[in-house]
Amino acid sequence: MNERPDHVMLTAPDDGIARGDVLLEAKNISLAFGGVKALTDISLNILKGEIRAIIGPNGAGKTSMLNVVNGFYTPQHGSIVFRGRERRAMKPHHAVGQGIARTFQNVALFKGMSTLDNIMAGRSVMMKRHIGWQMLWHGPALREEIVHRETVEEIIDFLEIQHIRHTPVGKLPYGLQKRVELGRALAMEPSLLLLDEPMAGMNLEEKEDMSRFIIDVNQQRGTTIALIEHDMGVVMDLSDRVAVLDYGKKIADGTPDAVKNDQGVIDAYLGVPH
Amino acid sequence: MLYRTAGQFKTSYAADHALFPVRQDAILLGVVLILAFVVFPLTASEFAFRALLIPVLIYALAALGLNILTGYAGQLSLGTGAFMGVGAYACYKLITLFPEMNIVVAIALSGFFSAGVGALFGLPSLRIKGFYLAIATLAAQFFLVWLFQKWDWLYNYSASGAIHVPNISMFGITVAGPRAAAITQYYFVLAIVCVVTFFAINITRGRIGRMWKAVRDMDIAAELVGINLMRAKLTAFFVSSYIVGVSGALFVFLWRGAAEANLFDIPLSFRVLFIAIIGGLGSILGNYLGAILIVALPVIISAVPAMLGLPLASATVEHLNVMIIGVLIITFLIVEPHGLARFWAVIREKLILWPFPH
Amino acid sequence: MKKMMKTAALSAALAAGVALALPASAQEDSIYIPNLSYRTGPFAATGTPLMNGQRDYITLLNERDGGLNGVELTYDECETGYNTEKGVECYERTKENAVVTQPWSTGITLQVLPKSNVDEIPILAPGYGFSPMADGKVFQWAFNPPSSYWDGASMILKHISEGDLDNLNGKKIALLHLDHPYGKEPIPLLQALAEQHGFTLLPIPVGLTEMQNQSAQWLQIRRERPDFVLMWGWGAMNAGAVTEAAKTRYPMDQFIGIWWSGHDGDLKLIGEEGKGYRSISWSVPVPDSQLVQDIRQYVVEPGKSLIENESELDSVFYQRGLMISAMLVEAIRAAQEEFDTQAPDAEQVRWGLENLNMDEARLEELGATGMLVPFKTSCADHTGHGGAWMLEWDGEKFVKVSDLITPDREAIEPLEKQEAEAYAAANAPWPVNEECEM
Amino acid sequence: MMTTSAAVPAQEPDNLILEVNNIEVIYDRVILVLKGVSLSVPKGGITALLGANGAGKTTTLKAISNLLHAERGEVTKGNIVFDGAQVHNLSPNDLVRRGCIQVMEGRHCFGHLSVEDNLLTGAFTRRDGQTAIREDLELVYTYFPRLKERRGSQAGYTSGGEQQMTAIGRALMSRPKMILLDEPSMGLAPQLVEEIFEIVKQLNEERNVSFLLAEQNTNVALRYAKYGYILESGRIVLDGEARALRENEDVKEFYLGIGGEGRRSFRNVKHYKRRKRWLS
Amino acid sequence: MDFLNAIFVQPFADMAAAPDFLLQVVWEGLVGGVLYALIALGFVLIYKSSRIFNFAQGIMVVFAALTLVGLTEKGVPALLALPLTLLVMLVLAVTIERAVLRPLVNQPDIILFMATIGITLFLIGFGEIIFGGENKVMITRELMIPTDSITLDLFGGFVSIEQKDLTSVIGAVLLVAALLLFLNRTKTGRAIRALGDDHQAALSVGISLSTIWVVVWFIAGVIALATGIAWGARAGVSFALEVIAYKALPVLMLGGLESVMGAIIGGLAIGILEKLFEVYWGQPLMGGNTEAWFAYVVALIVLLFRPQGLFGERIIERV
Repeated sequence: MNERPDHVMLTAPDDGIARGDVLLEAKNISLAFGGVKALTDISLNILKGEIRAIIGPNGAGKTSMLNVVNGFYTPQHGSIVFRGRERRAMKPHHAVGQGIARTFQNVALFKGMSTLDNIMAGRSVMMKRHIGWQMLWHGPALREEIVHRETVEEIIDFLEIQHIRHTPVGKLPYGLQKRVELGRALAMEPSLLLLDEPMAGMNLEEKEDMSRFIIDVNQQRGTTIALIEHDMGVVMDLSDRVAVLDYGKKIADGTPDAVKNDQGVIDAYLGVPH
Repeated sequence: MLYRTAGQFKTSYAADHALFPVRQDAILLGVVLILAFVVFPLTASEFAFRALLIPVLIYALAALGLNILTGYAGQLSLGTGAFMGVGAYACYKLITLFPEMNIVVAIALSGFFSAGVGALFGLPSLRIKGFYLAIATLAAQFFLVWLFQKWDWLYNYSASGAIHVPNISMFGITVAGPRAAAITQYYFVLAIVCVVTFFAINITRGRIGRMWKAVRDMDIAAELVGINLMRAKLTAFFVSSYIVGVSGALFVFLWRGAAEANLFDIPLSFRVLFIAIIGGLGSILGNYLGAILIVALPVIISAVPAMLGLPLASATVEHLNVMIIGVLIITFLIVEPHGLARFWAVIREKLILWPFPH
Repeated sequence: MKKMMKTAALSAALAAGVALALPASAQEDSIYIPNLSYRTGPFAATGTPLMNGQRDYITLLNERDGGLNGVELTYDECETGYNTEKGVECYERTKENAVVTQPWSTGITLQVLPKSNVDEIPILAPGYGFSPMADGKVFQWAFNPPSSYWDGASMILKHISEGDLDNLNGKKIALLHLDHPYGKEPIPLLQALAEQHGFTLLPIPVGLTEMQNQSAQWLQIRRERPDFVLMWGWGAMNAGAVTEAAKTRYPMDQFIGIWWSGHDGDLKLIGEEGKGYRSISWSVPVPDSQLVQDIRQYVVEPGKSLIENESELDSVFYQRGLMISAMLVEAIRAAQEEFDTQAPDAEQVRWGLENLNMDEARLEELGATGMLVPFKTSCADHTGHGGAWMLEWDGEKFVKVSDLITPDREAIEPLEKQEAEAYAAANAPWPVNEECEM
Repeated sequence: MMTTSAAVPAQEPDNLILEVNNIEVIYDRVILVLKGVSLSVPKGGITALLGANGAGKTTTLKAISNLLHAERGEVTKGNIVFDGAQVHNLSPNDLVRRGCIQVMEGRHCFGHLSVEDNLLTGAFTRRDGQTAIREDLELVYTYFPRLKERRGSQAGYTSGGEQQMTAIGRALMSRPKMILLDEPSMGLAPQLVEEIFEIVKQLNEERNVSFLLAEQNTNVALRYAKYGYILESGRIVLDGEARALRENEDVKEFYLGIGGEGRRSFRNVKHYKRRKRWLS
Repeated sequence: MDFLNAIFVQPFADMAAAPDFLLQVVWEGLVGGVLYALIALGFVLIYKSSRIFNFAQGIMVVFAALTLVGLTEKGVPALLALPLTLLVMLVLAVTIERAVLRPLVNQPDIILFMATIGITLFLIGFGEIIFGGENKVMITRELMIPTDSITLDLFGGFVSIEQKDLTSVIGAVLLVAALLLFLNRTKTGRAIRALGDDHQAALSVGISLSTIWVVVWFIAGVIALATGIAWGARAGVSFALEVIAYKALPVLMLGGLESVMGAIIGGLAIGILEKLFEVYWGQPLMGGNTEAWFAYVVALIVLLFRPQGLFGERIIERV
């Protein structure tokens, strides 16, 4: 079993956007909390099929940016164009409906539920059987449950978390929790996957695995990925383009190499080697 | 070794989704059902039916309803008593307006009234969380009890403001009212409780249950995986209040025989909450264990001094009883905050390994 | 292995089942008299002296006379806290060998009432419960001697109108009542009388949670300025009401309570200020009666009483408790004689309650002259309608200030009949004893 | 990863103010976070604890200051010696009394209290009277003149840098022998970071306060610290003199972000490693 | 039209017609409100410092008042009974800290909440066994609280003000002032506020939880005693007093669980509003007793528009 099974990949929904075209565009986003500015006039785009990284020091506004993209925060100014449709505000569950899924910086799993249930929860949007069938369990509700279970099992196989299928996720170590969270996001079959520090707290081997998962998801499924990460090695290796935020402002945007050598970025974030 | 799960392999997802993937659990349930359906009825005295068995079942059902809201969907409610009242008064009106209506139908329908009221009072949960929501549910508690008192149409303008259960028969057997035999009422309640429990287990382990648990564990994340918070919370209030309403109807029609508004006051809400918490939030089994402890224990405690021949005044026994319950609650919370259900789970895990220590 | 487990589980189940069949407190050579008492909770203040009186009377018989005609009386309290739910549990617990049940709350009485025909245990609810229980044809198993709430309402009106209810024409009468079946009980009669005699009835409910904070109710009274305030209050509500009345400067002589609102303890709270407050009562404390002396000698001095200090002996409620037990004991005695048995069963005690004759001669024999209104029950009349006296608070204690007042039965009876029939119809099938003669 | 500890001369135990011996920390009774961490801080030293987010730095500091208990974590193995005494059973309150205080990650100022009140809370454990406390307050103001200007403002409305200063000043008010400083640079502009670290250095030199600082900003930390430990997934993977660490190729590559040569790109990983890491 | 008139016109006409009565209503509401505010204050202090929603505050009122009266009944002079009662409340605070709070530290909120209900039950049983359940008279005179009433002739009518109510209002003001002074000027007070702001940070600077908890529960006990005396003087001391705790809960919703000022202003506002509503709308239109729920409904409506309460700060959710 050295090779990853091929049938795993649920393909990303066809959204009529060709690879390389703009999938999502954020225009002049500004966001403030009671006078404290979190984001100032940020514009950036995400192209279909790319791996896009957002980096910056702690508190630079990276997570706020993701929150704006998937509708959790409503920016005071600016708009988001996703798949050609412009919007200012949307409910997060609508964002999911449109194919945006994400993971969280501080693992936001449902701690009281098993791995299986967590990933199944990712398929909530796709499950339709109403409460009457649910009550009876047999018949349509059970069939639906099993169909989705099969998909979820594929994801479980892919992420190699079979052995913790029935373990409550609250009891799992951090690294595995991150992986379960990725599984839950994958279960949503997103066309845009937002990853908030997917490698945090991992050692090199775990990071290598996670990198491989990300690349596979991106290449095989064609899922567009936007990620926030502190590990420069990971960011520079994986991403096609990198945006750098500092104090809520975008200070650089471009290919990893361009960003790495940008003096502003070095001053603000990468630091000057003495 | 009694509880060995090794060797029981599942070959299909359907089998894995069975109610009891572990054979011993099914056997144990069978034993409990035999007890409930055969052994108790054969042995219990009328007092045991009326003071222990029937109330334990009804309280367990009410706690099950509350548990769906608090334990599964994470919304703390202190208004259970009032929602039970809605069920009871609705059932009373249905029975008196349509005397021909079958009592099972009336009880099933009355749940919907309570569910509607519950969902209405659940609306604030979309904006209010935690203790603020708990206090908000107290608004339902106090307002509804006040309404039960003031709206005389509800109790058919009876002078005392109380409602009385008339004699009601089904298939020629009196099931409710003063003439009903305790054993009939017991079977009636048992049947309904079993059916509702079966439904509740299915709902809580399927899509909707996952939705609720997700909202409970982390509502923000739930929203971000595409769960409509409003839908999830309101269905939780609806389903929970439905069950609570049914338990309220049973409470009055199959057990108490009569009721006044004060019956549904806050002590009842707390009692049900105790059961749910001591039993274990987020567990179906826990409601039964909790009900046994909270309902049956005081009955037994009050009988103890007399059995031992201690010359304690009944009032003193009652005071001691209250104190003991208070201490028990604290002790249980300290020893096992997750309730009796978790206790059982630990024992079960030990049994799986038994006789080996690990 | 599996089999063993099943057997083990089954036997455990059987054991549990056996345990469920709790042993009943049966004793052959005694008469079991349970009492659904309340010495706890918000109503404990009023409950405790009543229960003490009831208990001490039975103790007296056992101590002084060796029981009743040689049979020991087993008095047993089951604590309800005035909580209806607990009350029903107590009823179920004690009914097995009981010859009577004393629910001690109108709410519990209403709960137990429908079961009385099935369980066949007489309910003794002296001066409380459902007023139409007076109709013995319908309520064969329920007794509320010597006067019902409707009697009480009628007598209070009669007293304040100086005998003619038409004097009340155009007046406004407030009914300050506990928002509970007990407090609501007189409303139908008062409403009927208001229509008939042209006065306005203003019911002012006091919720169970507002008993000690009646300022809103008394503001209403201040605004409405009723000519009289009648009170159906209980427990902590009484003290609250009398305090507020004093504060609102409502004239005490226009403020009259039912017998449960005439507790010494409540009035002691405000002392002098409560002077002039009246309470109707079918029992009157007679401090130096033979009965009280005996109690002192046989019960209190040997330390067999639960009273906290001797002054309680002279209180209205303690002595009322004595009288309640006296009624019950007399009924049992009557049953013993009628059926020539030492330990009459519930059915026989019911006969005793139906044929209770508490005339002055009998009261004198009991050493209780003047402590209770004389009355007589019958098959059709389960109340006796003995009437009552008016007591007035003189700043330190209640004193009797009127002659015997009797209720206006003509006004009450039709309503009683109507309500009793309605009750029977609502609880069909409900047996009615047509053999009774009026 | 290789360990360079062998290359460092063994530190004399009585010169140590803090010694952590092989501790294991478990959260919620199931999640093993630290898997045998040992480290030591010499008297008057500045020691850095480096590592990525989630590597266990904060947990290590909290295990020392005993704040773990409040988060349902516990030290299940090993021991901690502070100033010559076993301390892993003491309450945070006792530890502060003994002179070991933590400045938590993210500042954690009392938002509704004024800056001065914030500083004064630091003196909670002291019993040496108002005058001494006032004196120390003035001393803190000499180190952080900015705080003196803002002494009356609610801490919640001050800037991130001022809050960090308040937090450190608050710790100083307890007259500590040692400060456990968690991520002082977090969310601060580079200039401010330098400023804070300069003050740390001053405090270390002038007041003889020892520091154990947990940092993600490896670069700055290794410039100010004398010794460093690198933590990964709950284990110390590397330790050594700060200077040596800065020259270490792995550190350069993974923590300083300056590309080492011959490193395998993450993009070139071709398959997953099938090992049961969760058992570790 | 009649209906609208009865809601929107008549009550105000009534108010204008009898201003003395209106004043009386407001005064009654104010006195009630002061007591609600005191109880709410007890809740707030405990919640701020320990995140415990202390349901037992109501029973502590009863317990404190009962102890005071019970001790006097047993022959202890009133002026000695008062410090003794305070001692009992201190012992209670220490016991609760040792037996309940310490073992339950870090448990979820709901567990701690349930534990305080456990404490409530225990104290009910315990109090009844020791002191009995009957209604007792507050030892107003012995405590030298004046009991006369002042009648002010105003607007052709009168407003009657009980001196003991006046005393309790003044007493409450003094108590609150003392409390604010304590919170703002002393080391322990500062520590309590710090704990309310940031639990972890408070621990980190060496603030001792057990000490603070004992102090806070003791203060709550003192407040309970003050409330018990004030309310007991109005209506006697019995277990029925416990229910006034329910009145403090909507005050908390309105004022916010953590705001001292919120508790005070919320308490007064609810006291006055519920009385006005009951007298001018509730009694004429709804059959009375609206005080049972009015405060809750008001609080609920306010919360729907301001989920953080009137004085709480805006909640920003983060992920």
